[in-house]
Amino acid sequence: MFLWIIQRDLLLAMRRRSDVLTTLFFFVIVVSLFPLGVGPEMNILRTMAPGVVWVAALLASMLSLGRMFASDHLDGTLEQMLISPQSLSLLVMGKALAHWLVTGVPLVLMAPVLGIQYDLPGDALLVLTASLLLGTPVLSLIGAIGAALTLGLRGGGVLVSLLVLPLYIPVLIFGAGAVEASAAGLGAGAHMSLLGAFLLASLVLAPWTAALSLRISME
Amino acid sequence: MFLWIIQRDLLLAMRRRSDVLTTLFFFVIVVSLFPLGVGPEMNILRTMAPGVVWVAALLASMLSLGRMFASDHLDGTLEQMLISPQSLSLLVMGKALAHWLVTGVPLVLMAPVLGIQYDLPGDALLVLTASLLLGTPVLSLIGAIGAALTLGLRGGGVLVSLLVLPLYIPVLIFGAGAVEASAAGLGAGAHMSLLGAFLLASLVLAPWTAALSLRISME
Amino acid sequence: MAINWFKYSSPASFYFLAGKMIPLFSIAAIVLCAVGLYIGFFVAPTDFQQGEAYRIIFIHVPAAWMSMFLYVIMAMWAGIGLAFNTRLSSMIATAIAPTGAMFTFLALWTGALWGKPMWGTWWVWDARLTSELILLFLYIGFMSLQAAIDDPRRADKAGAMIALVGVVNIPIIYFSVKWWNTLHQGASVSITQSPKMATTMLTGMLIMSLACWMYAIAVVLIRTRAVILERERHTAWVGELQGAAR
Amino acid sequence: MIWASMSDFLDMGGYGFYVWGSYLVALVCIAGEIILVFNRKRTLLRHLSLIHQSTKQEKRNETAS
Amino acid sequence: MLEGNNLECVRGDRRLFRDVNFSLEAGGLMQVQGPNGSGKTSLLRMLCGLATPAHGEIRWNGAEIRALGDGYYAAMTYLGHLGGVKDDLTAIENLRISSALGGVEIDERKAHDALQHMGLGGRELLPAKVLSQGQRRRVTLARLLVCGTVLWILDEPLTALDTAAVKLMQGLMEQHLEHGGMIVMTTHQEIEITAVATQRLQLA
Amino acid sequence: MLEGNNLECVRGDRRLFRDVNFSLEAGGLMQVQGPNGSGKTSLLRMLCGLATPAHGEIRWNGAEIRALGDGYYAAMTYLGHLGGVKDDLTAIENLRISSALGGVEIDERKAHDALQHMGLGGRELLPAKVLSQGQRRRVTLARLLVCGTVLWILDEPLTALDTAAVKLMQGLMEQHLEHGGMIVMTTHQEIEITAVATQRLQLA
Ligand code: HEM
Ligand SMILES: Nc1ncnc2c1ncn2[C@@H]1O[C@H](COP(=O)(O)OP(=O)(O)OP(=O)(O)O)[C@@H](O)[C@H]1O
Ligand SMILES: Nc1ncnc2c1ncn2[C@@H]1O[C@H](COP(=O)(O)OP(=O)(O)OP(=O)(O)O)[C@@H](O)[C@H]1O
Ligand SMILES: [Mg+2]
Ligand SMILES: [Mg+2]
Repeated sequence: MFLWIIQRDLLLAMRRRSDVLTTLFFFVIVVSLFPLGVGPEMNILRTMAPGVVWVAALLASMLSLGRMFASDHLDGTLEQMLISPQSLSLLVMGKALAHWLVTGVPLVLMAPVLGIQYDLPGDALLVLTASLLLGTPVLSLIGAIGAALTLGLRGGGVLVSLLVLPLYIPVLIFGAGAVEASAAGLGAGAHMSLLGAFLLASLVLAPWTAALSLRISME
Repeated sequence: MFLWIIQRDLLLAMRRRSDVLTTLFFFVIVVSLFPLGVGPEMNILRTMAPGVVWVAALLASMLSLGRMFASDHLDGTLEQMLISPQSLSLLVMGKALAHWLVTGVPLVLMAPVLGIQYDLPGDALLVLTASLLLGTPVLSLIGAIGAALTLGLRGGGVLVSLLVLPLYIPVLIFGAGAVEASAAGLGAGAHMSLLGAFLLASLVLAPWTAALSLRISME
Repeated sequence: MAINWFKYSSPASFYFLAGKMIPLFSIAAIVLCAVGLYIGFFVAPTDFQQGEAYRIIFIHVPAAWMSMFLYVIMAMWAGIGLAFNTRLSSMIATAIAPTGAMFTFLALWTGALWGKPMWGTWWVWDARLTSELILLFLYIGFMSLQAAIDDPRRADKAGAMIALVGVVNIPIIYFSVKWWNTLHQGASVSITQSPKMATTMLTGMLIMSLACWMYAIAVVLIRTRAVILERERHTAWVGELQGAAR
Repeated sequence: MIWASMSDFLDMGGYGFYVWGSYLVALVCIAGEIILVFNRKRTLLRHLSLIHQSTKQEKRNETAS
Repeated sequence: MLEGNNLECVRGDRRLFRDVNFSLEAGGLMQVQGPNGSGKTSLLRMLCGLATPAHGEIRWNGAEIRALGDGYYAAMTYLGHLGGVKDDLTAIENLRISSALGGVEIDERKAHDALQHMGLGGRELLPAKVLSQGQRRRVTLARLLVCGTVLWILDEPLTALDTAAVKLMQGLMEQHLEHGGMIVMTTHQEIEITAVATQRLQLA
Repeated sequence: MLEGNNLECVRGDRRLFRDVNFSLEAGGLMQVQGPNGSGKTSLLRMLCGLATPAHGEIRWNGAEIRALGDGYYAAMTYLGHLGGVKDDLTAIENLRISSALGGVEIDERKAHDALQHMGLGGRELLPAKVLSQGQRRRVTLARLLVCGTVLWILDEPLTALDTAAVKLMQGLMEQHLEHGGMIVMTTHQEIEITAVATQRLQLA
């Protein structure tokens, strides 16, 4: 069933190939906008790089949250999920995972290229990619809660940012912190293990919370 | 009629008071995220400030573009607008103006406060606000074209960014440039007059183009 | 003494109970505030380092403390409302949020006004200040979410979810102090260490904090009464209330 | 008394703007909150009494017809 | 007078119909009939100028509707599958705005009366999202009471309506026809509308 | 056996109904009737557990449905106003996914046959967004052919269907009832369904 949901969401994403691409391009564009706004000095850019890439990843992932449940809600599929004889947490987990596959993974793959644009050294690039790999699933999982809570509320797209961004902040701090620490020659180990802990915690808690929120929203 | 549209859109926004607030807070949050990712050194932050504020304004305005036509499309109001005996360009102009009143104006009012957080000097704050005042209506107007073109395409939210961001870039460059020029002690006059020119041009061209795009999307 | 708690957990009886308690807390708040301000401005000596600017402390610290306490209390009531489906606790949570946000704003504002003369800048991005800002966002998120939902039952439950999830965030941000070089004063009031500041200053600050507590309780009670009336307007007892008011 | 004069008090050793700026805004916020919360209750009560009257009216009509 | 000459509709790789001809005079009713997917909605959208026929032309009082533009739109009201009802606005606001869009500005009083007539008395101030399906439909249909146009194009106006409302609509349409109006409509339900001239257009 | 005891429904500040009692045995059909806005949809959503009654309880084979949870859901199929049809997926994909959600995984062949039976032959591979209203509805209804559940809860299943499809549905429902199924449905259209026991629940 879990697999069915993932498969279905991926199928939908494939039917709209542009979806995957556009999240990615959004990420790329945001990262590339900053040098335009800030100016071309390499030193400043290099200091900014981890923060900018992480903020862009966060925004890109957040912006696609709306799609996680909204369309299922509008056409009545979500009702069917609630009365389906399957575990709702599992369904939600499937949807979050599909969301990550569609939005998170491309970002992770793209990040090194963007890092190079900002002249990051090699191992910082590695740490950047690794931190994104650990961090983006957390974003999708936490995002599922926000998306579930704002379901059917109009202006939900922006409301969800309001709810979810404060929760994303730790991920951002430790994600960008890991890269900075490694660039500064300190190990990134502590940051990375914290990110891992976040991932585990959100894997356990978020689907359950999001399922509860969904039930609340659909009452 | 023009007034009717504005009034209606404002009414809808008021019915959802949170809409206005959430765009604003999105702006605030994005601006506040960067120091978290980049680190707290004031010198770096001060250099980044104009770019960051402008990019955030751009994103905030862009993200609320989806609302401009989408809900009217879903419930069939847009069809009615197309077959209304009113000039469609005027209708579109009304909608863009309402969008600016709801999303742009609050940003302009908030920008000085955020500038202070980044420790910008007084006259740079003034220029920042003025540049936003000239620039944000351009964003709404250009955005209307993008929103019209992506209407009904799913993943439109991200697709619209893709179409619209490249057009936003000149506004971003000259907007942020104005602040930097004034901070560097050069006058911001040249940048400002260019922004003004953008505004005039988009006032004339954008509603017409957006109306045409709407007709194309609804065919 | 056996108090029948269930009696007071019904909105109707709480409405009347709160009506009786509000004057007490209001008076206490006014008196304490007057005493606190008197000590703060007329008894406490000038600080040898900061000059008179330090007098902001009498509003800044109470506001900062209240902002944090109120969030936790709000989340607690919301959580109780979610778990046991008690309407009253959810209503109290709803009523706390605006006051909490107000204190958070005050802490930020007074801190900024203090920072300018002391640090030479309105704002720095250090852990304490940033976490306070995020706290404001959490409050606003809670309130906007509730405002966006029309059905009060759903609003209560959804608000509770976000308030509880937000609590998780607070300690995390709080401990990120380690990763930041901080300008802000650390805790100078603690039980284990002897107070570092003049006793008069400390008394003034504590009395002002108490005044803020009383004020917060009074306002929250008033707002809870309003919320109760809004939610229960179709019930018989509100109707009777109106009949009596005629 | 630690203040020599009223103007001395208001000046706050040169920090008057900051100190009074803080307390003034605090005052405004608290006063604003109090006004808002009472307003909320007053409009609500007015609303309720309207509802009450109209339901009484309906009941009277029902019994009359 | 509304005329269609040799209309042809192609959707995707399917030709839905061809050589459709009709002409509708004042007081005339045209019922477009046919099974699901036969192209009724497609035809109606063409008549509104929302879609272009693959072939043929549509004339209003002798002139091509595309060329007429706003002049045609001011004489026509189209109610499609989608109601154009905004979830967040009240029934009154919805009605006032949708008729303003159609070129007729009405005041609160008039909107109120129209809704009352449609059986929504007491629900005028509810946001549309809490209304039932049938009530939403009634809000949409209330526009017909205030629009003052000659030509009505109605795509399954009776869905979700209860029998009382169907009767109401029937009366409304008959009255419109009596006053020299024209109606093009589709429906899968049985409905008898007396008109000067009723024609049935059967799509395969 | 499905039972409702003293059900009461409150929406906003309006009480829609109270003291609704019924019990539905195998082979039984319950038609919920009433004018627009009388609470039919609200009642049906309660029976699915999607809304909570203000008062009273709903029992399935003697146990509260809330307590039963998935056990109940596995025995029930609900088709509401909204079809749950995804615009971007083809008819086949839509059917396969929606029935998988309902707990029954079917293969391509079976989905194909069901759609064929619903009169969508040749349209199985079109994305749902180009289908007509009636065709979309048929995609939704096709689930009934493959779900294999005992209790069907259908909210206005006949909207947008043409007469042929209405007849088809009628046959389908009669067959289901014959095999000991149960149906709760609402409709504003006239439809005669022969069943062992038909009851009509009239909401004010
Ligand atoms: C916008 C800026 C500021 C914010 C958001 C802020 C926030 C806070 C918070 C949340 C607390 C309570 C924390 C605790 O109890 O440990 C606090 C306490 C305090 N703040 Fe600030 N503050 C700001 C600026 C300042 C400035 C500029 C000063 C003085 C130079 C200052 C001095 C203090 C002191 C002395 C305490 C009491 C600490 C204690 O005794 O525990 N704050 N502030
Ligand atoms: N791209 C396409 N490819 C193939 N067929 C298409 C395409 N687009 C639309 N169609 C077909 O065109 C028809 C559209 O019909 P339309 O919506 O006009 O039907 P209708 O007569 O209004 O039906 P209903 O009674 O169900 O509302 C459908 O049969 C649909 O399958
Ligand atoms: N918040 C609210 N305040 C007042 N009335 C409400 C509220 N929410 C729903 N209602 C009313 O509850 C009823 C909902 O009815 P429901 O959708 O169950 O009707 P229905 O019998 O399915 O009607 P239809 O035949 O039109 O589909 C409507 O009359 C609606 O006006
Ligand atoms: Mg049709
Ligand atoms: Mg219904």
